[in-house]
Order: sequence, then structure tokens, then C-alpha cells
Amino acid sequence: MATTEIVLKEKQVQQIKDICKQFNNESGELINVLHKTQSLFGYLPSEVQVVIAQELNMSLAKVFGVVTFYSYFTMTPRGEHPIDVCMGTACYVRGAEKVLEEFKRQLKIEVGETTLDGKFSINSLRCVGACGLAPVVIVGDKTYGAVTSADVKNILKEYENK
Amino acid sequence: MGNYKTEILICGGSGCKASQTVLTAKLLREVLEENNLSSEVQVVMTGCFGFCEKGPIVKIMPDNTFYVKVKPEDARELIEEHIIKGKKVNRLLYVDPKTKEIISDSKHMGFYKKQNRIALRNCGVIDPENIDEAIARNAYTALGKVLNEMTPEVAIDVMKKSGMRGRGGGGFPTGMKWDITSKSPAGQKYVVCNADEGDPGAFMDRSILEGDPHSVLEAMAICGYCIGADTGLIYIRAEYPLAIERLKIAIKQAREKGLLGNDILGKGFSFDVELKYGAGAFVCGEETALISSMEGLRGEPTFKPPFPSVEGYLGKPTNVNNVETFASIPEIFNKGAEWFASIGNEKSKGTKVFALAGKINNVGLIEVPMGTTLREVIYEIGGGIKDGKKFKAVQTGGPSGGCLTSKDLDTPIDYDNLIAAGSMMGSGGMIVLDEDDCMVSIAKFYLEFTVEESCGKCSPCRIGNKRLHEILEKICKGNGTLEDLEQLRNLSKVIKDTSLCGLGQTSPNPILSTLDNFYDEYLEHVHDKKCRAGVCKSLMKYVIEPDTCIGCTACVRVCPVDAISGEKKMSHLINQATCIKCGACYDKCKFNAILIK
Amino acid sequence: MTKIKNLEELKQLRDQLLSKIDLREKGEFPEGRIQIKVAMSTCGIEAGAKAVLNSFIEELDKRSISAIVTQTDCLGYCKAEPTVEISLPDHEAIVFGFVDSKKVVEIIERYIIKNELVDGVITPAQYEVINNNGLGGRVNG
Amino acid sequence: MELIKVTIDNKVVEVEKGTTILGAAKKVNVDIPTLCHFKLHDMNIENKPGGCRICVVEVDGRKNLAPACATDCTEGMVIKSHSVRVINARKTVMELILSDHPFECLVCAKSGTCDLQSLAQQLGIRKIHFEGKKSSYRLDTSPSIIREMNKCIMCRRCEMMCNKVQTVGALSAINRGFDSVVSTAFEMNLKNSTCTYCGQCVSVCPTGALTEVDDTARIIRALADPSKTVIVQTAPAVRVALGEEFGMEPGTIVTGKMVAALRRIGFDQVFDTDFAADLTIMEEGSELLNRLGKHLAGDKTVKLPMLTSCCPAWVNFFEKQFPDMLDIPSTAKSPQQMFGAIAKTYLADKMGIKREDLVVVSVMPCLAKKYEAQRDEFKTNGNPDVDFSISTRELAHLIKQTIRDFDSLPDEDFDRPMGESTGAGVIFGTTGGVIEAAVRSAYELHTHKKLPRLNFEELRGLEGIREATIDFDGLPIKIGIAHGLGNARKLLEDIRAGRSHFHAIEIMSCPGGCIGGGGQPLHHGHSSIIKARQAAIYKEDAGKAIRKSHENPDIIKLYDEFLGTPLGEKSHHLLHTEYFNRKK
Repeated sequence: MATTEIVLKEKQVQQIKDICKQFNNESGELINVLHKTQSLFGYLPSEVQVVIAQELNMSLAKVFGVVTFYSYFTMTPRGEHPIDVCMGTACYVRGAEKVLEEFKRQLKIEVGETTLDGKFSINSLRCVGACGLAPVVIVGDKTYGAVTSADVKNILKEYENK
Repeated sequence: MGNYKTEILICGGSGCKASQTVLTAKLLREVLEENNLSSEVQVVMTGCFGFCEKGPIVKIMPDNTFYVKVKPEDARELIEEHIIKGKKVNRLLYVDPKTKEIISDSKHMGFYKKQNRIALRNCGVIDPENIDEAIARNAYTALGKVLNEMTPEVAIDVMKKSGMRGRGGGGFPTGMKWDITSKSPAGQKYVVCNADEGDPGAFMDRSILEGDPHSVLEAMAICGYCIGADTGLIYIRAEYPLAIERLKIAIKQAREKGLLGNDILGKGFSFDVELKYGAGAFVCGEETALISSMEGLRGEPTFKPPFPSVEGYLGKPTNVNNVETFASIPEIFNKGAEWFASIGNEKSKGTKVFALAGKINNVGLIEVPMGTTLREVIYEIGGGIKDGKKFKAVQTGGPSGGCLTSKDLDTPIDYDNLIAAGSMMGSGGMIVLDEDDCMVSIAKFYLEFTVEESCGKCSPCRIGNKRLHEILEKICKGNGTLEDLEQLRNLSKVIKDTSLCGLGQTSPNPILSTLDNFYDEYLEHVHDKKCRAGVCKSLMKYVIEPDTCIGCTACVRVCPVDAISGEKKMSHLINQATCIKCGACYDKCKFNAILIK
Repeated sequence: MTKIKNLEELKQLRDQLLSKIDLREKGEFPEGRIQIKVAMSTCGIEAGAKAVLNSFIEELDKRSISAIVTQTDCLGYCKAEPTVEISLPDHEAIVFGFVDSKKVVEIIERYIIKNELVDGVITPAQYEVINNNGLGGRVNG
Repeated sequence: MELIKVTIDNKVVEVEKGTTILGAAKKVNVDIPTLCHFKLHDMNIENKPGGCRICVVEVDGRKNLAPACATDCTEGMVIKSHSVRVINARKTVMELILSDHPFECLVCAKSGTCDLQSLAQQLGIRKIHFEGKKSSYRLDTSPSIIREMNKCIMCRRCEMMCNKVQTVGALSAINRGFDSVVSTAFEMNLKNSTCTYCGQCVSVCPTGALTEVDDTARIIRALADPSKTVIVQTAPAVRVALGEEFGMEPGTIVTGKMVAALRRIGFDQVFDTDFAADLTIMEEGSELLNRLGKHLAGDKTVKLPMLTSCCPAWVNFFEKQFPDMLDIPSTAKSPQQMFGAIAKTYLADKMGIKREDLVVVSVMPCLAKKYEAQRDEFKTNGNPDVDFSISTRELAHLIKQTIRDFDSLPDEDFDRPMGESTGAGVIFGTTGGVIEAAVRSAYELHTHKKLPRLNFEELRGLEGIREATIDFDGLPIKIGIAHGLGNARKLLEDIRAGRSHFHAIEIMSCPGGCIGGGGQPLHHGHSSIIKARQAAIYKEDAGKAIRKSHENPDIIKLYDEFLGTPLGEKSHHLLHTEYFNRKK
């Protein structure tokens, strides 16, 4: 895994420990613990998983096995402006793939990656339930509906100087 | 309370919220305040109205006026015109696309006419964050009735008589499932609500949880009473933050009212509900995988038997039903098994919620009696195909389902007919496809999904689906052979025959059904190296028709790779070597001068 | 919040709470209900339509009569403002002119409850639908 | 037990309720091929993920095929084990698996013993109709084990062994779908993980994905070097298993042929690790008596129970997972390392050569021994006490490379002095053996009386955790035995929680002890093989003239000439070690 190594601050370790404690340090609560931790750090670097494995008294390999199983969990930090392109069927048949391709082309990154400057990351989602707006793109908290590949440039422009 | 003269209901479902209904609601309240109307007019944020195509929806009561596509900037006009002057804002009213008639009562719209909302009965009607409104609409009376009047056996019998079948896809009789779990040796048991809606293009479970969480909680408690469980768990996708929030509120309010917790309604029955979160794995919709995931493990399915009803969560008997199933149940007890069984057809009773999407005019969430035909759904409720294009197919059952074609349009929709037609009910995704859709690409789309979502535990699904996808890619690139088509069919059958769980057992369905119904399209890809829908990039190119092009340069400006050249007011040319076939020029050209060849 | 102790209490609570969503229930299924539409155009408001609307709601409430009270655009009879259209189940809708709070009581007591004829009715024949912007579209529904 | 009738390929069979189709098929000699399924019957070890889908059969009335390994029989079930549909499905699934497998069979370490290879042969695969992306992973080499996950077929046997049986937790399935594979946390190198090198993953791997590091070439090079004297020691469990590699019945004792073969390969001297095992008993037994005595005298600083320390994977296990309990195991080195320490001092002196010119090779049933030999604390000026450690399987390869007919070799004896051993040394090869050997000596050293009996049946068997109380002439000594690290963990946790009532505990990492070691010939899930090896060990013991370590004349001589007394200064220096916290 090519993640940059980080050193957790004591306070951060304590935060993870507190989360584990909230769930009684039960290994069966691993997924809940990972959710809470990810919402705290934005991602789940290996160092964080080490603490969780220790606190829940389970093997690190198992924790990693769970983290890599679920697409919601990520070991790479997302961009400042995370771009989610809905690839649900409704969006797909209305051209989401072209939109996704265009984001990838413009930003020169693949799905799941973050631009070098840390500004943007691209993810594809499975149905955000806004099928009436298909194809849907979400950047941060903002939702864009009926997006075409020609709109991509303008959407990115909105964030370039932010 | 109760003194409001008018209520403005505004959709607070995820889809409409994406279109800023929270802001709209805020502005509505502000304008009301400005006009000293806050005590007379109440703005209520409800769940989804279903008519997503026209969202955001605002409905004014008791005037029964249904406004569509309401944006924040419309708030002032709505208050000043409709509320203050009693004047309808015509431009925000629904216009029937055929008759051009303005319709303000949703009941008279084609979209709603044929619907019968049981699972969705409270969605778009009540404020899901206020238990009082749910109670006013009969919430928890079914639970009260069951606790007061029925033994678990009798209640299970009601379920059996109702003919209810699981709405999650398989269609297993719900009463029978409850019966089996109730007969598992006593001790700790669990009721699990499967809210891990993973089918891309289906969002009924989310809408129900967002719009009417109490009906699910109530039904889970009824189930708990029937099978002898005191704990309910809702396994919900973490990608559904709004549904999670509303469920949390609902659980809290139900506890405060004593409708969850100890000694519910004084009958000595205790039941409480906790949330467990999914983390983005479609396979967790499969009940054994869901249970693994709830236990904090990788969401890998296990071989059945043992079924969860015998050995489920933490090894204890567990009854798993999905959201829509639960949401329908209180009405069965309120109105009777006979009432429910009278809706639908011979083998499939009640109603089914579908998420209608794709190339259709009325995208949205609908609930129709079982046995409604596809034609009714697509042409009457759905309002026909978008942009006057030609209907090609409708995909049901998501990645596990198949494509139905015009020959199936008059087939009554039920579990068995859909399977007979080569598809399945699934969770209720219904994607309409038109002439611009390439059926090979559609199959490829679903296989890509399956490949991504396969857990990897069994070899046919792990490797077989990958190979299927690779063959489809090869075909779409124009490198397919006739043997590949044969290979697709054979491999699909073996994968179905040998896979461990429902995901693999159904994942080749999109291929098999498109092979059956659109073999000529496959042949064209393989033989003629042609994609008639112009979707497969390797088999198509964009060209400018010199006679039609007026040289407006719109395409030049939109082309991301500067592949288009030409003088102003002169016909343009696309450099095929540079063109990345993104289609931006095609979408942009107002003169239909760009053709797909 | 106090806990609900039994089914009876739940049902009582439900009945109390019904009023909370009454507007929605009534509005969705107006058939078979008393419908009162108060014309609230500029002319109507100037003539006191708002007070009339409030009186209707209050007086009906006092008598526990369930009715749908809505506002509507000008009924086209500006000289007789405030005007009110009332439709009782199984009856043709009729319009009253020059309605005030006193008249409201009379209309309720006599026309709505006892179904007696009350003065001030403008017969349908006297006017046409001028503005189809009116709530409900057609007045003679 | 309820009996039910099923029909398999027109044969009616009655089986107990709860029997799988696979089990029923065995009863009527119907061979249903399996791949991921793995069962060590007598040890309660089973891998049944139902994942490979090779064992599918057709069941009347069922819409899809059923995996025979995971489907229970039901009354009246009618099963077809090789219909056209079944055969087609099996072959297709097999082709799929092979389509994501490197075609390197000719040069694969597992060639010839590979389950996947033999299954492909059995199913008559001649062409793979699918092509596409193949999994590609980094080769991971550790001191003991090589992971070549391109060859992984996701049978999950290793994961089951590592987690359920051994509770080591170094491995887990990671990722999902086509990218899923069994790996370490963060796909780190095995040597950075919690791996103990017990090798149980290797011993169950059906393909070449997990293999041992092959040291035979280095040994051949050393043998060819005229400046080196190369000696070899062989562990007790090797002699009862090596024959299997040459087609002999499991449990055949090939001590003499093995010695003869090693001489023919070119080893200058062939010694026996059993000698070192006797030495271990002298040290460990004395340590136990010493600790026991102090403890009984009320010295609270002395910890009891004392745990054996001769199993290197076990040492790795507690160093990595129980670093708070490093003072509980005996400080005695393992027999392999005692042998090396004595060989490179006492023996080298006797032979008149420098330690650098003496190459000590060990043949072990074990992969962790490779790592143990490389530990820094077992080196003098960088020169290891044991230069190379090879497994039983590697020895078999070495023999096959050099000797045509192992079967017809004469029986030969070990060289002296380090080839003389007792029955007590032999039984080190099985679970319960070390503690039995210790009891035989400790009893007599403590009571100064002759043992009334030599066989301690109460310490023998294959139960995962066993306990017995041995009367030391009025002093009841409570003994615990665990094999399999999962069982060891339970005893350790008891000790940590203060619940343990034992005086001494023997721990072996591998199920069955060294006879089931990670370096042994593959048993392919037949626990009868492990049982046969165990019986052979006890047979070898029973046939020995001397069966108590302290009566080994060469051991007595070693103390007289060189070491002095057990636990003495020299012994302490050469034969004892210390443990390190290796938790990460």
C-alpha cells in the first residue's frame, strides 16, 4: 500500500481509543469503529488501523481485510473537493460514464485517486437516489444534476480558486 | 397545534434535498414570517413524494395543490401569490405532456393515477421526524392490536394469509420465514431489517426510511413478538446519512413514547432497535453476507443451510426482511390479511414499489398492485419514453435481473412472470432503455458492477464474472468472435449453476437475457463491427455533416481536445485521430450536424 | 414525553393528534366533505376576506365541524366581496356575497348544519368563470 | 443418531444425519474431487468455505448444483456425482481457476505434490478456454516461508490455519472480487507481520503459493567446499515421516536409511538431534526442579508454571503476542540450537577445526527452525551455531537428487558422540513427548528413586489441550499440554489471568507436535498419517535400550568433560537463551 507514513499524535491515538471504548472494545463492532474513525480522520491510514486492532484485540490483518473489503473505507485521503460521480444505472444510461471519463481526463487521475495538489479526488458512487437529476455529480456538499461532459470544465473551475 | 390554516409540504427526500429543498423551506418560512403568517401557515418537510422527475415537489394543503420543480427562488412567489392572494402559480404547476392540461391535484396525474401506495402510504404525507404525525396516521396501532389480540401463532397466520412475499428480491413468503424463525429453539433471537439497498438505480428502501421510519420500526416489533425476539437490528448503508438520521430520531421518539423498550403498551413485550452500518458492499444484501458484516467481518456469504432463521447473527436464529417488506406489514394488520390478499394477482399479493428511471419521462418512485403490466407502468405512470424515442427494453432486478422487451409489455408484473420472462423482481429497480442504448454495453455495465462487487469467495463468481466482463469488453472493442458469444452463454450458465450465493447465481442474467433478446446486436458487434446505438467508442465515430453544419463554432469551443477545426460560418471537420469520442460536440450541436457513424 | 401505557391510550392519542394532519387528510380527499373557499384577491382582502376566513375556521372549530377551508382567487364577483363559495356533499356549490363574521355564523348555523336557504346567495347563473386561476379550477365542480 | 437414506449415483447409502454429501459419497466409494475443502479429522480442523466449487454435484429437485463438502444429506436425496452437467461445471470452474494461475508447473516447487495440478490431471483439462487478466503480486520471501500469491486460488486453508487453529493472525483475506487474496496486513512482508513461521499455512496450501525457503542448493555448495567440514543433525520427527516421500507407508521408521542417505550425499558426520533433546531435558528438567523447589519454598519471584521452549514457532508466538510473559518459558535453548552450540565448541575442539570451518546442517520437520537458526543470539561473531536448517521435504528432494533407490539403502548408525540418544529424545517429536521425557528424568532426579514405569499414557494423545497430575513420590506435579498455538493461547491467557494451576506446560505449535510440523511431507488432510507417525515415535522409543535422558552415556560424558553441571556456568552460557519483546 503506497500510503505516506504518518505519525499519530497522542491526542489522536486517544481519540481512536475513545471510539473503541464507546463500542466496548468489541471486535464485532469493528465496522462501526471504522466508520467513526474514518469520519474523524477522513481516511483510515495504516497507523490508525494498528491502534484499532490493538484496542479491539484482533489481528491487524483482519482489520485490514475488512477495510479493503468495503468500498466505503479508504486508506488514501480524499481531495479537498471530493468529486463523486453517480454510476447508478439511471445515471449510466443518461451518460454518466462520459462525464466520469471527462473528470478523469481533466484531472489526470483515476477513480479512487487524488490530484497531486490534494485539491480533487474522484470516486464513482452507486446510485445516490437522485435519479430524476441523472446524471448526478456531487462535489463536496453540492449536487449537480443533468451533467454533461461539456459541463465538467465549468464545474472544476468553480473550485479551482477556492 | 392544529391551528394552522394552511400547510406547505415540501419534499425532504435525498433527491430533492440535493436540489436545495432545505433552503427553499427556509425561504418559505422567512417570507411567511415577513407577512406575519407563521402562525397560520406551517412548512412541513416530508419524505419523498415519488415524482422525482418533477422534483422538488411542494404541496399546499388543504388546497391540494401540487407544485413541481420548485427552486429556492420560487419561495417568495409561492407565498405572495398562492398563500396571500389565493392565486395559483401556474408556471410551477404540472402540465400533462399529452393534453397540455394543467393538473394541480396529483391524484389526477398519470403518474399517480394507477398507483396504490401501501408501503409508501406516509411518504410525502408526514413529517418523518415527528412521531405525532405518524401516530395520527395510525402508527403502532397494528402493533397494539397484535399485542392485545393475537398470539404469535395467530399473527404469523395473518402474515401467511396475506400472501406477503419478501420484497428484497427473492420473494420468499414472509409468513413462512417468520414461522420457521419462531420455531427455532427459544432463547436469544434477532429481527434484522435489511436496509443495505445496493442495486444501482433503486432507492425505495431509502425513501421509505427517510419518509416513514416508524412503519419499519413498528413492523420489526411485530416480527419480534411473533418470532420471540427482543432485539431488532437495522443494517443500513452508511451512504444514506439522511435515512440514518431520521431512523435515529424515530427510534429515540418511539422509545420516549414507550413504543420501543420494555413492556410495550403494557403487554409485557419488550423490543428495541439498534443500527448497524454497511460500508459499501452490494453482496451484503445477501442475508448471510449481511450477517457476517453485522458481526464486524468481511461481508462474505456463507453456505445455506444453515439458514439465518436457524443460525444467524452471532449464531442465533435471525429473521431478515427488507425495508419495503416491513413497511407494508402494519397495514396488513390494520386492514386485515384478506384486504392485502385482495390486491395483486394469483401468486403475488399486495403492491410493489419500483424505482422507475432511465429513458422515461416520469422518473420516480412508484407503488403499484402486483400484476400491473409493464405497459401501464411505462406508458401511463412513466409517461412514455423520453424525447419521443423508441422503447427498446426495460431492465428489472438490477445486476441480478434481465431485460424485458416490447413483447413483454403486457405481461403482468409479478415474481413468477418476471422470472419466466428471463428477469426477476429484485429490489424493484426498473430502468427504461431506448434506441440509443447499446444492449451489449448495458450487459457490460452490469458485469462491471458485479465484478466490482463480487466478494471473491467462490471461484466462479470471482474469476468467471471477470472473464465474462473481459469477453464483453472485447466484443465492444470490435474484437469479438462468434466463439466468444458461445463462450458467454456457456460460462454464464456454469456461473449461475455453481456460484455460492445469490450474487453469482444471478450475475450472468443481464448477459443471458440480452443474448436471448438482442442476439442480433451482439452479432452486429462481432460480425459487422458495428454498434447501432453508437455507444461503443471503438465501433463508432463522430462526423460533421458538411451540408448541415453552419459553422457556428459551438462544437469547437466545447471540444476538450481541440479535435474540431474549421473557419467561422464554414463547415467544420473532426480530426478522428485526436477525437476522444466524448460526445460533447454531439450534445452541443443545435443543428444535428454531428452524426454518429 | 410520557410513555403510552396501553393500546387505548395510543388510540386516544392518535385521535387527538389527528387534527395535526387534518389539513392534509381533508385536502387529499375533499370528496364528501364540506368545502369553503374564501375569495382572497385584492378586492376580497380589502373587503375583509381574511377576517371572514378566520371566522369560518374559528366558528367551525367551535362546533367541531370538519370542513376544508381554503382561499381562492377572485370568484369574479368583485362588487359583492367578500365572497365565499361553499360546496356541501351532494350539493351544487353556491356562492355567498357580502359575507361578514355575522353572516359566517348564519351560514354555518343555517346552511351548513340545517341545510336551509340563507340570504345573500349569488346564483351560479349570474356569473361565469372569469379567471380559471381560481383554486380548484372550476367553480361548479 | 438418526439415520437417513440417500442415493448417490444409483447407490443407496444410509448415513447419520448431519453427514455431508461428500461424507456419504466416501461411504460408497464415490470419489468427488475437492479443492478448498480440508479436514484433519482427529484434530477438529476443518476448512469448509464452500468456495472453490469443484465438488459440486447434481441433486434432484434443486435448481443449482450443490457443493458436496458443505451440503448435508437429507432423507431421500438423490445425487448425481458425475452427470454431464456436473462434469462440465467442474471442468469450467477448474479452467477458470487455471485461467488465473501461472503456467509454471514444470519449475514450481510444488510440482508433483500440488493438489491443483493433480486435480487438473484428474479432470482431464487439456485446454483453458478463457484468457484474461491474471493476478499479480509481489514475491514475499522471509527467512522461512515464500509467498508467491500469483499462485493463490483463494481456498482459504492458510487463513483458516493461521487464524482459527493457530490464532497467529498474520494472514487474512483482503480486497474483494478478482483482487481478493490472502495476505498480511497492508500486504507487508511476512517477516514484519505476526507470523511465527510455524509453517502450517505451507503444509495445507494446495498450490505453490506458500512454500518453504529452499536451502538445499546452499548445502550442496557447502558439501562441495573442501575447506568445510559439514555435519548434519536430524530431528526425531523426520525419521518417521521421510519414508512417505519415497512411497512408504505412513509411520515407516527409516532412521537407518536416512543416516545412510545422508552419508552418501556427502555429510562428513551424521548426528542426531535426539542427543540434543536429551541435553535439553537435562537443562530444562533441572530448571523445572529448581523453579519448583524455590516456589515450594515460598519464593514468590519464581514464576510457575514453567513452559517448554524447544518449539521455535512457539517462541516467536509469545515474543510477538505475549511480551509481558517472557519470564515464564524455560530459558533452555531448543535441541537444534543446543546441538549447534555444542557442535561448534565441544565437537569442533574434538575434531580440531575452527568453528568457521564447521558447517552444521539440521534436518527438521519445521520451517520455524530456519528462522531460529538465523537469530542473532545464536551466532558467535556472526557465525551461526546452526548454518542451515532444512525441512523433511527438502531432505527428500536432496536425496532424490543424489540417490537412485532410497528403499534399498542399508540401515546405518549415527556417528558418535552426538549421535547417541535415548527414547526420551525420540518422543520430542510428538505432542506430549517433551514433557514425558522431562518427567522421566525429573522424577528420578527429584526423588532419587527409580521410576516405577516409563510410559505415561496420560500425557499422550491428540487432544488439543491435555492435563495430568504425576505423583513425584508424594508431590503431585500438575502438567498441562497444548499443541496448536490456538490451544497454547488459551493456556497462556489462563496464566495471565491467574487461573492456571499447572506446574509445567508443554507447548508445541503444530497440531500433533513436530510429527505434524510445517516442514513434514504433506499429509493432504489425512490425519491418519499424523497418527501413524505418532505411533512410530512411541515404537521407536519403546525399542530403545535407554529411555531416560540422564542415562545417556554421551550426555553424562559431555557434562563430565565439558559442561560441568546442568544450569552450571558453561551450560548457562551455551545452552540457555533469553527472549525479546518483538511486538510491533
